[in-house]
Amino acid sequence: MSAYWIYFAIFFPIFAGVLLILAPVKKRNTMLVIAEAITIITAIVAWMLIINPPATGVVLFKFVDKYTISFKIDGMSRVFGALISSLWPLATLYATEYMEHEASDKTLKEKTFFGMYVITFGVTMAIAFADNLLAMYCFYEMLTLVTIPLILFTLSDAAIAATRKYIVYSLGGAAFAFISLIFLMAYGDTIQFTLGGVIHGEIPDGRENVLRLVYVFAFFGFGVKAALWPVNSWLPQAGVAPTPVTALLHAVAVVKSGAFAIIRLIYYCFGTEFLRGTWAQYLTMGVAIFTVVYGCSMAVKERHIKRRLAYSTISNLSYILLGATMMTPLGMTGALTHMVFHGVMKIGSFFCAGAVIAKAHKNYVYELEGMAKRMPKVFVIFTVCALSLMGVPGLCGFFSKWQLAKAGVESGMTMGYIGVGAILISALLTAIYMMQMVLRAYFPVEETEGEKCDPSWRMLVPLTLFALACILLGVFNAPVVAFLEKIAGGLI
Amino acid sequence: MNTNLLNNYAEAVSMIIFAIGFTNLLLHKNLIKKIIGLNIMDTAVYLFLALKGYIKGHVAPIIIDGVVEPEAYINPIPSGLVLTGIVVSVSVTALMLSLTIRLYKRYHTLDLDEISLRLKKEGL
Amino acid sequence: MRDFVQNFPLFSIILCLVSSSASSLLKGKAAKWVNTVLICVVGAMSLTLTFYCLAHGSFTYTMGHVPAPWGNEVRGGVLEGAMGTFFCLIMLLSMTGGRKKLLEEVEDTKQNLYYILVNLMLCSLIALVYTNDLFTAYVFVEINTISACGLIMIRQNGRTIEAAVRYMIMSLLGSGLFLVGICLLYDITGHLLMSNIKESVQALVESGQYGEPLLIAIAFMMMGLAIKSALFPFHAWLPDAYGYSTISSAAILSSLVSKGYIFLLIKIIYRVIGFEVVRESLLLNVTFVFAGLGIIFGSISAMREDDIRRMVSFSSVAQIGYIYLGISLGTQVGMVAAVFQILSHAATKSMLFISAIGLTDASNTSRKFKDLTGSAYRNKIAGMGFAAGALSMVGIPLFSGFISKLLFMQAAVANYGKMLPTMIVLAISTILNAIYFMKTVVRIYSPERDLYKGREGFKVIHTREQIEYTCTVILFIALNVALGLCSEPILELIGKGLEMFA
Amino acid sequence: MDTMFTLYQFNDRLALSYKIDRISIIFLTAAVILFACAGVYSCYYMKGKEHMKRYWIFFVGVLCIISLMACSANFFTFYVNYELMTLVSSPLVMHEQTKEARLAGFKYLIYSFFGAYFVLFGFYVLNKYCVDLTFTEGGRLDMTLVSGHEGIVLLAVFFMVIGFGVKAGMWPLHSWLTTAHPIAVSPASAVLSGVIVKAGVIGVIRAIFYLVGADFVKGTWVQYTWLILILLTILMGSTLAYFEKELKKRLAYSTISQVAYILFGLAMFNTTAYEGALMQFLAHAFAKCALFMIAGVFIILTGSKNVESLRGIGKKYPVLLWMFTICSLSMVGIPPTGGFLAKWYLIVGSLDTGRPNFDWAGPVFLLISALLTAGYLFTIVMRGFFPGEDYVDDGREKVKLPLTVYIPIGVLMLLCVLVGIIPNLFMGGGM
Repeated sequence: MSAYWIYFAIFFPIFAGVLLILAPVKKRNTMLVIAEAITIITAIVAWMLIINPPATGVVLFKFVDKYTISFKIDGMSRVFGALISSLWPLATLYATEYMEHEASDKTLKEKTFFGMYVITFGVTMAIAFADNLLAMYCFYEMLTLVTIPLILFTLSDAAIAATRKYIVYSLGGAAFAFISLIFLMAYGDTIQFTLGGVIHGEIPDGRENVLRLVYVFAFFGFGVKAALWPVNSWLPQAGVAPTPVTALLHAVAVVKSGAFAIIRLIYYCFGTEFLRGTWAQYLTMGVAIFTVVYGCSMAVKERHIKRRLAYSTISNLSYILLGATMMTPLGMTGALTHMVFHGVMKIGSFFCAGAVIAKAHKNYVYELEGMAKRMPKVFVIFTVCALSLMGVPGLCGFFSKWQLAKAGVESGMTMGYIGVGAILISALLTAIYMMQMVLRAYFPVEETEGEKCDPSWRMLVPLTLFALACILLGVFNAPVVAFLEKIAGGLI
Repeated sequence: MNTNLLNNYAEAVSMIIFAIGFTNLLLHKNLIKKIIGLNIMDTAVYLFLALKGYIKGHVAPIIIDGVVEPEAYINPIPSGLVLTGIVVSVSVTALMLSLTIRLYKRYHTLDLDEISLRLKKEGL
Repeated sequence: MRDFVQNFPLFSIILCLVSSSASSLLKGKAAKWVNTVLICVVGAMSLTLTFYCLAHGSFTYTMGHVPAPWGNEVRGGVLEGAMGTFFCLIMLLSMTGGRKKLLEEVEDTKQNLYYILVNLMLCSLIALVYTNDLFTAYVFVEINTISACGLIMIRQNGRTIEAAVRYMIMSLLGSGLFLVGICLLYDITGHLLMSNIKESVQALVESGQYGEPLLIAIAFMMMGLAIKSALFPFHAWLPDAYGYSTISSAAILSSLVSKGYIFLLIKIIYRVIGFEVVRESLLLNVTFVFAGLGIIFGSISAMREDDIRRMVSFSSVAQIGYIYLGISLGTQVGMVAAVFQILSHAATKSMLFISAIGLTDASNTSRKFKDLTGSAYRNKIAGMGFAAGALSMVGIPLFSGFISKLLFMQAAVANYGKMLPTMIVLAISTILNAIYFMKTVVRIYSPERDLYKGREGFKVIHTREQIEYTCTVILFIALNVALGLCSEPILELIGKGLEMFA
Repeated sequence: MDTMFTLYQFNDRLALSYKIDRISIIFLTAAVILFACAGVYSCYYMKGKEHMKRYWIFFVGVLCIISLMACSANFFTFYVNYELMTLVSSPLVMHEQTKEARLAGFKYLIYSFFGAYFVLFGFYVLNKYCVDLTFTEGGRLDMTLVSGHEGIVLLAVFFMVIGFGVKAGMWPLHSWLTTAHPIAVSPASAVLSGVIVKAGVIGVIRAIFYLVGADFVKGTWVQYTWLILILLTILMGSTLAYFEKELKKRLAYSTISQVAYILFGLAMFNTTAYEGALMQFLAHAFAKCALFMIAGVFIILTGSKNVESLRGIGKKYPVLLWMFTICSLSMVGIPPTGGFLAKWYLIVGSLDTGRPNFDWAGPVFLLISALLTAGYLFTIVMRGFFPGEDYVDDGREKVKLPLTVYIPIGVLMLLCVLVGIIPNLFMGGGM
């Protein structure tokens, strides 16, 4: 495929989204069909690009000096791009039904919502396809901005507070990440993403440690989006947004771009050679390990369903970071595997929670009592996702944990073993907080009354697909992992 | 060092005067005293400038008795600068005074802090 | 025989002076037109000059027939021309954007006075940009002070007069110090023309004579200009002066006046003392500390404000800190960053002021945040302008703020000693900026409370009611984005200009 | 017998494959018999309860998964089925849907997962150091890889022991057992105690004897620590059972101590003790299953869970109490029951090992525990038959019990004895 199609995959949704917001579409259904069509078209183009990636990149525009905003599709891009472009159309479909419940003064606000939703798609694709750190940074900031209206959607006081926090955390984090960009400009051969890193030249005495410090800054900077402790508190708070946002953006797109950026940073910018075995690695790894446990513990404490899942996301994102900080190809494979698998599992469980919120108006864990009887289909899917998250063997969650643990054990570091331990502790805590919900739904103390309220096909189709994906990705994990291994090995 | 100071006692004096003016302008609350401080400060600078132009034993650069050697005259440029400076200082002082009058008419006090306090109370 | 273009600096200055005298005879409306035309003409002349210098290099222009080292000189170069053009552009936009407010806030009989002051202000700015003579610079600094004071107090209420007095006092302290600095330099070198002083200074440095007086002279001049351009901790006058004056004044003061002084400082550093000499004196370390503190404290003060105009004013303190930070890095790259930041901040801050007034207008002229809730829906274009300005301040790519942040960081990397502090300060400041600017943006885009619906003063202002204002804001946004996207030619220009300085 | 059937290959290391060996047969025998008996018994016990469809689905489901687990040919397969067994058996615990039942079920799940994740840690580590994961007598450790990393491998083994120990009720992670067993419906408690708890034991056997290799663990700190834990468990289980007033809870504590016998046999790493352990495995399975069933009947008949209310029960239901007595004999270890033979081998094997301290400590603990067992089981029998002078009948009518009670319990009782008389029938001729 011609490289220029990359522009299409990025800018078509952006412009189409802007047009959708501005266009005088009166009927709700027309608007929904248009939004869905945009995402599907983009997804198709993106998939075509991913399957058949163009060999060359494209340069959008020159910034200063030799620094450009350019796009190119490499292995990492393909993984993240594929994840994003598979989930987005489904999430949009789900949103068409969900938003009936959210929007009070209907079409106008909803149009903005879907417009922004589509735009975010384009921006995330740009992050996936970015060819250098500068381009990624630019679209990373854009991502913060375009998602603001989505979190702000309900315009309640809680939403405003959440948005503020989100903005400050994200922009602040980016500011620290920015430092690394500058240093790579100064000390790297290039800022183009290159597997193995770009720091090869002579580094003046004593400045290696400064450079490592800068890496730590950037790790925490990008870590904001990946909800790393201690900068995670925006994520649970952002749960006030409508579920399609929380599910897609705060479980996959936005937070995974943080993790994606960190993988890019470690493996494609600073390079594992430069960082492995230094204090910088141990520090970042330690924080990731702590976050794994911390997120889960908070999730157990939390009673609000969406916030609980958000904390669970925090912990799971740090699995990815843990894999990334192992700084071995195996670690990267583990990180990528979990990135993909967790995306599917978590969006599935979020969407189930969303269905419960939208259809039965239940927001807290203790309200789930006996819900399985009222929404049997939703809860079957929720159970599958929950089991997968816990890492029940056979489902996909087990295999991503397997890859991570393998990487941890193979690395031979004490920290690696501690990481494996943390993953298992977190798995136990996951079992606690997920099973608590499942058990409440299936084994109520008192039989609750209430008519059945399973959602319609627009919600059920995405949900079913996610549940199937949990199972199929588990069963057929070998080819996926093999593909990711090749990426980590630099073969793709 | 000491000899330097003694030799240039006039410059030292002008600097001391400058400092007095400066502190007045900076620290006094009363507006009129501030303006006085301003003038003291400016005057000190002019004194300094004039000193720079003055050369002992020489006279003003006006040709009298057909003497044309430059050695006989003092440097005229600083005097010109002093004149310019005075003009500037006069206009600035005038502006300050007019402002002070306005404030006094409004608040019947010359204390700047007091005025600020009143303004806060007005809530403007 | 010199080219005709070389007369332009002098023409601009004289034209300004003439038109300001003439305006005193005119009525408000006529004065407005005179002012507009004047700004355009001066801007056009500066632009021509820029291109001329790009082609032919810089020149000095002797006034009358007195040659150096006695006569008075004007110097034209790329950077001067560009600055002149830019100042005119910003001033024009600030004037058009604040016009409506001006009519409301200034008495009819005093309208023409306002234009006189603006003309004078332009005159002094242009003179500061072009002059090659230190004492002339001093005189125009004073003219600048006086006209700025007038601009502040033209809206006559207690606050503005008090602000004007405070401004005046601080300014006078600054100019006093500046003057002493000049005198000391004159004492040591015997010259007032920049290029001549530089030669003598270099000779002195080589011979090692008069080291201490030289240092003191530089320190006095820097301190004077720092006070005048409101570097922390001399910023106490700033929030009142910017926060309560009429909006055009605030925009001009914040984006041009302080920048004029800073430009003069850069000029002195390059053309009077010599960059090397300044770098070797450790004065830059002092300004570095104050700049860093200014960035942090400015932002923190801004965070604590609940008044939108004062918040924007305090943000100026931080931004001035940025510029001084760039200068203090003591590298060529840092200087380029500082100059770019002058442009970027001028464009952004005036836009923020102009947009803020649109928002307050739609909120019963209240400047408190709680009344501003949802104001971006009542005045859409102002909301857009404020949002764009805020994003630029935070340093989002596409906007000019990003480029200046990029440049500062790059400059910091080049200076190993100051690298980490600079970066950390910048990063923290970005976070603080994000906190208070984005908080405001979220606030103005939050829903309207039913409380305010239909209440007097909380009205929707449509675009067609304010065409001039709308155009201004759109131009501002365009200017900002242009600075952000097409930074390369501008940076080249700055680089060339700085080379010509040396 | 040796052919391996691979169901699905997940990746190069992980495959679902099945094979039948001696352990499989022993475990399968116990499981099938117990489930059959419990199934028949359910027809009596579960009459008139709600959610019967769910009950049967999960009851059969557990059996299927346990059978698959028994036949696992590699560790991954075993682990998959082990986890699934936990998940599928939890609805049986929570069947009553009371608050306590749900809490107990939750506790059961969490403890089990806790154990499972301990196992998983060991699994992760051993995956690196094993040639492959297929169960082979003598272990699959790749000694060239292990050399120099013995510490971590031993730690992994220890974690596995602890992890499987949770399921087997080993101290200190036993407390789910005494919560879940009493609260589950009686047929469920019967299979829980008889089979599911034993899954932990099977896990230990598979991990230590078939994956790591007994030689690697023998004589290391892992063995000693493990033995100490087991001896503590034995003593603690019996003592607590002795003081426990609630019948099913008393039986649950008894399970803790009895299963620890099996572990003790394994931990001695001695052939005789190993055989003893396997025999105890069967003997306890049959006896405890029958005891739980009888307890269920008692609870229905007296309407109370307390041991006190069993006074005089032998007057009305002598057959039932006799069955209880015979099963108790096996528990205590009195000939000719299987329990006696098992304990005999355990003690002989333990004395054979010559491990300092442990060779005599084990038998001593076993004997003390046997005394306590006699104490807590025979008091029930005594009180049942000889209620004492002050006994007043509670006035309940004597109910005629259906055959669905007598047949399964009777079969199990017979098996208890048969294990003692013709052990070779069950032990696959290993003696």
